[in-house]
Amino acid sequence: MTGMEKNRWPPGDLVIWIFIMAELLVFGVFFTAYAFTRAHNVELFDTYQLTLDRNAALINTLALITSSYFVVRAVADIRADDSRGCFRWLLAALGMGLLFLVVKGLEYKHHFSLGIDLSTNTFYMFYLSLTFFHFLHVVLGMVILLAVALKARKGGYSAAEHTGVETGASYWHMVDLVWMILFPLVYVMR
Amino acid sequence: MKYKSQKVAKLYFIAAIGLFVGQILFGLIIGAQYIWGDFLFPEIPFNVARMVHTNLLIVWLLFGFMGAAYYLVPEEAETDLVMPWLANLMFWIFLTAGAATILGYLLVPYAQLAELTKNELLPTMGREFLEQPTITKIGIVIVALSFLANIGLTILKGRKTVINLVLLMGMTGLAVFFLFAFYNPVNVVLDKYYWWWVVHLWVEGVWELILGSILAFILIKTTGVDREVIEKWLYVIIAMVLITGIIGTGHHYYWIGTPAFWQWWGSIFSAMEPIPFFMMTVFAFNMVNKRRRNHPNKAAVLWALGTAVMAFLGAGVWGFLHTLSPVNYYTHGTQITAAHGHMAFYGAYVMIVLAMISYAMPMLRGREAANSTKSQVLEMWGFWLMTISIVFITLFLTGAGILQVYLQRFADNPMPFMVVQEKIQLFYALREIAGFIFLSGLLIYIVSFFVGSKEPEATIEGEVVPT
Amino acid sequence: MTTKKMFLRPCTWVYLFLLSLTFVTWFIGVNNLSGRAFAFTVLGFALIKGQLIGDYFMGLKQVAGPWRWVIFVWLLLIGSLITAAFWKTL
Amino acid sequence: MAQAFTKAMARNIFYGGTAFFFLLFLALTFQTHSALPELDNRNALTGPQGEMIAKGKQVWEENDCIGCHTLLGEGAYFAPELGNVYKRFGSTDAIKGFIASRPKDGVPGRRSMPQFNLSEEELTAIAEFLKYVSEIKTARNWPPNTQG
Repeated sequence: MTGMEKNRWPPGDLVIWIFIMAELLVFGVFFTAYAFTRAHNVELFDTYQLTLDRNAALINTLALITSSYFVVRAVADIRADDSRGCFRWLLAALGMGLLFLVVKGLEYKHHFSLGIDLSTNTFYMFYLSLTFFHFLHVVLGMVILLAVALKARKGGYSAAEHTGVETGASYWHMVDLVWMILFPLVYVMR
Repeated sequence: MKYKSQKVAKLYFIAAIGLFVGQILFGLIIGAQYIWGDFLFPEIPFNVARMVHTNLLIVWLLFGFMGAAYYLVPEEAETDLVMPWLANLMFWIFLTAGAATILGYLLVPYAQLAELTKNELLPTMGREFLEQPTITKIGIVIVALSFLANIGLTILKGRKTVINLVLLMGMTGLAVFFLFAFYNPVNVVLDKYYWWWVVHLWVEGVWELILGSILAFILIKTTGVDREVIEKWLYVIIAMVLITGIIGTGHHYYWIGTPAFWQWWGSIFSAMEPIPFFMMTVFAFNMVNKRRRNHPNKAAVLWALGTAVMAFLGAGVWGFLHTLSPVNYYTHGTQITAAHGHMAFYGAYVMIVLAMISYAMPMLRGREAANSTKSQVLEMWGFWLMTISIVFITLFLTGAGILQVYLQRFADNPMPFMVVQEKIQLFYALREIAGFIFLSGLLIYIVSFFVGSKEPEATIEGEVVPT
Repeated sequence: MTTKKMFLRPCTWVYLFLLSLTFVTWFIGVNNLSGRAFAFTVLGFALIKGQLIGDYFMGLKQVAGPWRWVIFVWLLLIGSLITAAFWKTL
Repeated sequence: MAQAFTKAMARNIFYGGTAFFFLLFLALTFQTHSALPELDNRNALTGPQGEMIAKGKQVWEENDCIGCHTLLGEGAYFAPELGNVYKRFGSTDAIKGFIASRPKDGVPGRRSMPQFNLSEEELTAIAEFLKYVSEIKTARNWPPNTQG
């Protein structure tokens, strides 16, 4: 799988793609629900959107994009039969994931200290639901990447057989992709 | 039948069918009470008859599940049950306890039954589907634990197939979530919140694991498709079931005093619940199309395919109809719910148990693989009569429900409940007729066990045409 | 090594491009710029970013057939729905 | 290249997905518990009044009222919704009067509630229980109108 010829199937185990589609469907519905509910409560949404920390969101977006890029490098390395390189890039990606969790965690800490929760108002219901659901996906994605990284370190993958790396990578990119929409939709568009 | 201990399944299956008849008879009684309000009053009030109808359903399905497990676990594990005697003993205990409970419902007023069984020590009675006296509930836990020990140890001892593991997980989940039946706080919101951990997490959660594994077993046996393929899809489907179904519990948390975020979480996730059912339908038909051989037991294949289709229609489509919170605002607690309940229970759980009985019973009665053609033809008549009647019961109740929602909740001048009930009488009458046709289907189904037993087994006609 | 470079080089460019789009989005955000022009620019950026992640990072550019389009179709769908919802309110 | 579609991966997703969504469900349950005090009218459940309501719930359960009625939309659909019966009837006395006056042998040709022969204390208890339920803050004030 090194050449540039076209494939019939996406990289990784096909099962993960079935679930990527399911996840995208759920997030898609959530995003649409957010957009249409906002249309009925424009003032409320615009007011409370201002309480969100866009700088934190910037750091988080950069962290996820960078992390995704590191995963791309990890895949490139394993395709070149370089298990050590693959492992290191995955660790770097995990580091970026951790940065995301810390920054997002600080944001939550701020909100919770003000007593904000799912029942505060419709905007916060959506904001917390969407970001927390995504937050958990970051955690899950990191667990997957960690498992892949540990196996890579033990030399469990090779240029000939590295479906596991591609599977984990595809999932992680999906987590990144969803945030690409979530960031402008919830933090910026008004 | 490869292992002697599989034989215990037969008792369970016979009891299941017997109780099924009882369930339908009481269904007809409450159906009649919808038309003639004073029918059998005050001897058998509606609430008592309904309790018998629903409790018999649950008990016979449990008998069916346990029978199915006792049949398929040894075959999958390639070893005899570790304790066949325990399976026999538990059968009689469960049957006696079940019968005593039903008789208790019928012979003494419910309040007196509560007093006799010391409900005040640990009040658990009087909640929908959990009407059993506390002592019966404890009995159910004991039966469930012995059952789990029996199949669990058998599975540990023998070959560990995916089907066995999924079945064991489903059965364990069934036992674990039943424990919430013992939590009954005065706070009605909390009571209802955890009541659903029994009811929803059973029928839209762990029971579906049981359904999936039994269906996979029948498909492996009747189509000859590679086990690897079937087990892989089984995992994909049950993963989707739980991914959508667990948070999907939220569609019960719209109007019971729970916070508003459930409107969104419940709507979004439960809207996805038809997906696994759809996958199951596609999967079942695919496997049958890709079959490596024709199985002489056509009736069993028909039941299996029927399960996939009717579960999708009843649980998937009819569930989706009223699962979104803006729709459910109007339909909650109306005949729409009843319509969905009837087709979903029949399509998913009644049919899978009957599919398993259809597959296993010929072997349990000493046949090689299938009943005679004559018997199968009759069985398939039973299949069609029952299935078509349940479709009509569902349609009539849906009609009743739509009218009820409009008159009682949607119209400019909402009418009182009892006035509306009189206006939808016609649908109840039609439903009762469909109910009698269902009963005739059930009787034909039972007759099929006694017809053509002397005739030779059905054989496979023709070779498989690869598609 | 050449195949590795052929795979990585476009990804690196995509990465840098994603970073720059993110900064523009952030700039619009912190300055509370509102209205159709800004909102839909930001949404458009997001959709482009999504497509690039799908094509290059997830490698769908190398796929022929229905799977090639899963991300595109998803982006198209939510893009239109979000646009429809925001259009009148801005 | 043949596409990988492995049982091992399907299994991992089953276990991972189930654990993930069950934990999420627990988190939402935790959120629910912290929001409930504002909604579920638990203040009514304290003191002697609370004991009366507890007794009322017991009467409700031991006569299997849910076998005919719905309570906040859950139960059987044979008889009217009772989650808002206090609002429909206007007082606990009206509820008590209705229950106490059911004819022993029913009404010819019509549905009728059985005569449960409840004591005065039981009648008061169940009426108070129904009043308590009617004061639970349901979303959008469900049911849609007083007819239930």
